[in-house]
Amino acid sequence: MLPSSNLILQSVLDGVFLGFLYSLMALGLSLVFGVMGIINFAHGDFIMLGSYLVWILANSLRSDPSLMSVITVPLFFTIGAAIYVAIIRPVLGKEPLIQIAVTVGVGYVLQNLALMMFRAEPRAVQISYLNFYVNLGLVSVHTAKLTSALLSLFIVLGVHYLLTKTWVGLAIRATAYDKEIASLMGINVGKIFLLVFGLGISLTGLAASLWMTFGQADPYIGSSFGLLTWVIIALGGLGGVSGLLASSIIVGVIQSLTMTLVSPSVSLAIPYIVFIIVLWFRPQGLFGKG
Amino acid sequence: MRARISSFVLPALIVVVAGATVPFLVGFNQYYVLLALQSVIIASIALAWNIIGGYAGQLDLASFAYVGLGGILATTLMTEYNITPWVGMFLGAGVSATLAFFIGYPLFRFGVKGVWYALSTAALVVILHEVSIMVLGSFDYYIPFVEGWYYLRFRTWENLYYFSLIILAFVISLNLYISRSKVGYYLKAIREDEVAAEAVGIDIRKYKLLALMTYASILGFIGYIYIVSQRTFSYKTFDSSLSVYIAIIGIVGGLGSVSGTFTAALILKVVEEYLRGYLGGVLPGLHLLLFGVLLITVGILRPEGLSTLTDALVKKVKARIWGGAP
Amino acid sequence: MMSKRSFKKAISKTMSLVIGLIIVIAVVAGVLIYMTSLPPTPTTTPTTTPTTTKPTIEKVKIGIIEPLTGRYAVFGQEAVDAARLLVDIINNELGGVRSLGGAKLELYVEDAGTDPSSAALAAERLISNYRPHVILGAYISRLTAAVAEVTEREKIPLVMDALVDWLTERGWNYVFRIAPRASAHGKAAVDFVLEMARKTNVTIRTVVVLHEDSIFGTTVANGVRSELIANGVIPNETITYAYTITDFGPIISKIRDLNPDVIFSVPYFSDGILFAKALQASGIKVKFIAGAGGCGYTDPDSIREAGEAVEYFTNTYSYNPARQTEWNKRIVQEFQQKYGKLPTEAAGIIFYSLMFVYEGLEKAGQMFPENPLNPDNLKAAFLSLDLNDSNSKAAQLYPTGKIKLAPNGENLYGGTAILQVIGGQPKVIWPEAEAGVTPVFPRP
Amino acid sequence: MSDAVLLEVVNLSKRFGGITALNNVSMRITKGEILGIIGPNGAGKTTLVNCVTGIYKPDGGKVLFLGEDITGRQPHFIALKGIARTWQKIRPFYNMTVIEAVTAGALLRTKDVLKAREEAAEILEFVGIPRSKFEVLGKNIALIEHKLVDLARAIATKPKLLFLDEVVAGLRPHEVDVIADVVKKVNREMGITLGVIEHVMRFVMNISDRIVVLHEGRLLTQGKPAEVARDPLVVEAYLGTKPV
Repeated sequence: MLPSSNLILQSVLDGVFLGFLYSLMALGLSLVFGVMGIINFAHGDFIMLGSYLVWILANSLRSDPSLMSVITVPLFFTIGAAIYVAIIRPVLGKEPLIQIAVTVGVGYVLQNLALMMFRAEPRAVQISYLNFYVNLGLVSVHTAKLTSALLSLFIVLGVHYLLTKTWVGLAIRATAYDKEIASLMGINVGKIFLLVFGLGISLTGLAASLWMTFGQADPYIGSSFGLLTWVIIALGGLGGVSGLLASSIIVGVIQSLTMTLVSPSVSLAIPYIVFIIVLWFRPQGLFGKG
Repeated sequence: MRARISSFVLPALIVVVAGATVPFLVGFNQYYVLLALQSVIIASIALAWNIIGGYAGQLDLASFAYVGLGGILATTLMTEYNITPWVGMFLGAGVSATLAFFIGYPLFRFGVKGVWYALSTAALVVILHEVSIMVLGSFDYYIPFVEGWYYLRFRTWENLYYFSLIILAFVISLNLYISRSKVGYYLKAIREDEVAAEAVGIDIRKYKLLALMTYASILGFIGYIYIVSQRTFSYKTFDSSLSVYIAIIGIVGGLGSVSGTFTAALILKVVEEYLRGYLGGVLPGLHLLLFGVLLITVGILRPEGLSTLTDALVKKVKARIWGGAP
Repeated sequence: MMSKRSFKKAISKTMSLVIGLIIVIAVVAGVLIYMTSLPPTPTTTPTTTPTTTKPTIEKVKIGIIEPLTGRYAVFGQEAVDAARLLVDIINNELGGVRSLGGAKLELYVEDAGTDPSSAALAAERLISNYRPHVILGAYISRLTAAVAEVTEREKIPLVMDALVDWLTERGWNYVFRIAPRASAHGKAAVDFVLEMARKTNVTIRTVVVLHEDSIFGTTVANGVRSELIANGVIPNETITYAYTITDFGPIISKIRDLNPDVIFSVPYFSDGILFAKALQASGIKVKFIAGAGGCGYTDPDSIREAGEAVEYFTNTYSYNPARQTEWNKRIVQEFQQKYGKLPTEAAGIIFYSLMFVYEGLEKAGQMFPENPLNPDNLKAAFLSLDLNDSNSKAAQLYPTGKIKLAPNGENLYGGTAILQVIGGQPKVIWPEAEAGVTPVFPRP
Repeated sequence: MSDAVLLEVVNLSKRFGGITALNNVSMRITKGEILGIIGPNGAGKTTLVNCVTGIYKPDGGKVLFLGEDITGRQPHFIALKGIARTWQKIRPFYNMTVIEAVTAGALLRTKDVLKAREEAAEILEFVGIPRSKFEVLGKNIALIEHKLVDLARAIATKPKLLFLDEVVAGLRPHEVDVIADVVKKVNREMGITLGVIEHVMRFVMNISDRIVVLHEGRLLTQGKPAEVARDPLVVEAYLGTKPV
């Protein structure tokens, strides 16, 4: 049976919404990698941790998951700062393999902590103020997804503004450009790193709140989000907010179309194949400042 | 010259002889023999990883892509066409090496390295996992029970254990041989600094590809043993978390250290089994959590892993045997 | 390459001789010791159980291997809880196995982990430490297969609580399954829907099969499809997804596009909740959603979490917690008292499987008083049982009320009950409805 | 000293984005000489070496080595042809021992590891690393030793032409003298032609037979050290851009 054009249109729309949320998920990783050069393989697992936290909070406070960001964002900033001091700072500037090993270790700990505490079954928040569809004729829009997409876009642009228009942003970009020169200019690089890592992790807490308005938490979602966000960074390159948004939307749309046109069982294979092939032909766009 | 040959054959021989006594020591208790078999399989895979990960310094996270592909090929040849795994395992090795070539050639050709290499290989396992859902469907493929050396399938575990011990010995000597040969020097130079390595005349693409294909073909060969020890295969054989686990063993053991990697594989497997056996019902996933902590600790405090300890031990043993000369 | 030549040259003759000699000696010695030490090892003496042939049997060892860690731990934990309860009841309320002089059951629990490697280790460990007379397990088909190979070698009867069809089709001699096989779930769902459609004059034009892609989900869905086709209904589309799915959006879009009359859905756990809520939110009108495979939609947890969204959904169950027989009511009540929740599928299967083992042991004591625990005698006793509600507690716990094993160990009367959520409560509606309950079809 | 041309660079250009790092540079290195390559920061010295040794692909022009066109070939091919180099920022093999690192270089011309090790040992002693340091890991030695090991590693590939990229940067004065002696020895006793990129004028004036000066990607002038030092263009280039 041939898919109708309606279905394709609907899938593309779903994919775009998902893509905006992905861009928020990838933003923190992009910052941490771009500014600090830290290869964080535990990024997805922080989103997983956030999702469980949101699940607990929203269910016990009987409130919408997106409102939980009020709690998760500051909390995750603190967690991020603590992890930076305890684990990331000692491996700054070490070879990539060691950084990857350490962050894989962090991811492993988070994943199995979640498994111990919450067991393996996926969990979804039962209360959501926005869980309905609005029919627009050709397509229908899931309000929770629309809202999370808009909020994601808003935050991504907000962070972009922060980086380009404020003094702190300038300091961050200077640090990203050249640590030594930045510290000569009187920027406290250590503080900037702390700030950036904290910000990167707090953004996962925010993404998790939006995610839980329609998704579910499970100890293993971290691995797929982790790889997916890296794919987005690889496709979009570092630095540009437009590149990040574009590649997120591409990944979201590919995934959504694969799910409707091929099979939901293989929704990751095609983005990953695209990723590997893009790596071959655009390695220069991938290594950032080089 | 003599010392050189014995230096990579003798350790393997010691491992085989010592390993061969294990079933006798445990009185052929199948539980311990199976545990020994699984440890030897994991150790062989981790030591194969040592070639690409430890020597060449490429963080490969795709080990079970090659184990799965080679193993499923050999198993299918046996169950569908009655072709003995003695042939099938070599074909499995060939197919895995071919996959490695098609993955590795463009990656190295276009200079994909570091985090991007790791991610590409991690993606490879997921791709194979999902493609195999399409090809195999979500079924378990059970290997029908046909006993004998022709099928390398037995009721009890001893024979498979002895066989895998020989594979382990081969992988150990290969590792030691590589580390003392030109290839080994070149791979280590690539691991340390690709640009500098290339400037002293090392064709980094060629040597990385060589390392990758050697690693993949060993895994493709072991694949059948792995699957036959599992009794079934399915798309789940392409296991990303096990692939990461192999890399963890390599890092915890110490990059490029044969004794370290071997020791880490044995210790982690035994700890995992101990925790499953005694604490499994109480704290699920505890052993993986501990491994995570171990990995962080190693990364921060001892990037050389267990290797300094085990290397010292090996040196002492050597000194006993040869009276001082290393 | 360079290695070969220099390698060959490098091995001096004496060195190679020494190495060769060591290998030959090691191999010969190994084989000799292996040969001579074979007979006394326990592995090759499986036919003689360690228990003496005298009638004084004090205990019967029951092993249970379930996934207690990792992804499948939810089910394994509940199964072990159920086994503990039942062993308690058998030992204390029923006085042990009376035909064996009141021998008590002793339960040995082992964690199967998450993959076949750990499951095989679990089986080997359990057997080498305790050598149980009967083993139950291991819920997941891959794990069960790994366990079955070991129990088969050791000739220990394995009563499986994994439902996937092929497990009884491998020619294993000591495997038994009381629970309905996976495809029976699919078949039941279709039979129920077609029967209701006939009764209520609803025409079914478009059918979608939606299932999670594990082997269990796939086998159940195959049961759905073949039964549909046997009845002349060709499913329009089969949608598969991984049960870890996080977003049903694209699937909902596809369903909107297909606009089916009936959806046969095989969920895993909370993917069912997620789907039900997404479908509710979408406002798509589907005449009926028939679940199959025992998990999701109608279990108390799902109803609590999904609320309104699963109203009038049905699901097939390997176990019927609402079955109004004396022993079923009693055990459900005790389970609820002890663990504070209703038993679901995982517990239910253990209820009747273990009760069946108990009744089989009674029978074996009568049939073979001199050696009741011999595996072949146990098998003969298991196969000779013909149970129904009036003569058996196990049958009272079973959805169809009848248990009789075929020579391959499969229950000839394997069948499921269908439950429907009516007014927020799970009600049994098929094959016979509970008192005072009528199935709601189609959904209003 | 023969006048045979070893390396000829013709109209070499290299751009990075909008910046022209090398602009139509042509020069020659003759067999046996020590050529100093100097110029202020950003003059294109390192870019020139990177283009010759294959690290960068030039955007225009040609590199001829012993008359063979090696423009844009891969670094390992160029190393095999006989051009070696050291690095401005040291690139040591931290987790290999000193002797292993140099052996890796020596293996370019042999497959026999033992032979390569012997050669490596000789070269290490030649540059002044004592045998007691041979089995020390790269991460455990001092900067001056790194410079010497880097040099030994490059020499081990048996090059005809060796580029030294700011080999004395970061060293103390007496260490600079040590390196100067070694460099002269390498040229005289081993017969290796040298291209010495340098910032430290005293060092480069002292050891070079001839000097080329780059400025803003162009060849400014060339000649004997004494002539170049007096050239007003050179003085201006240095003073004009880099107030010291």
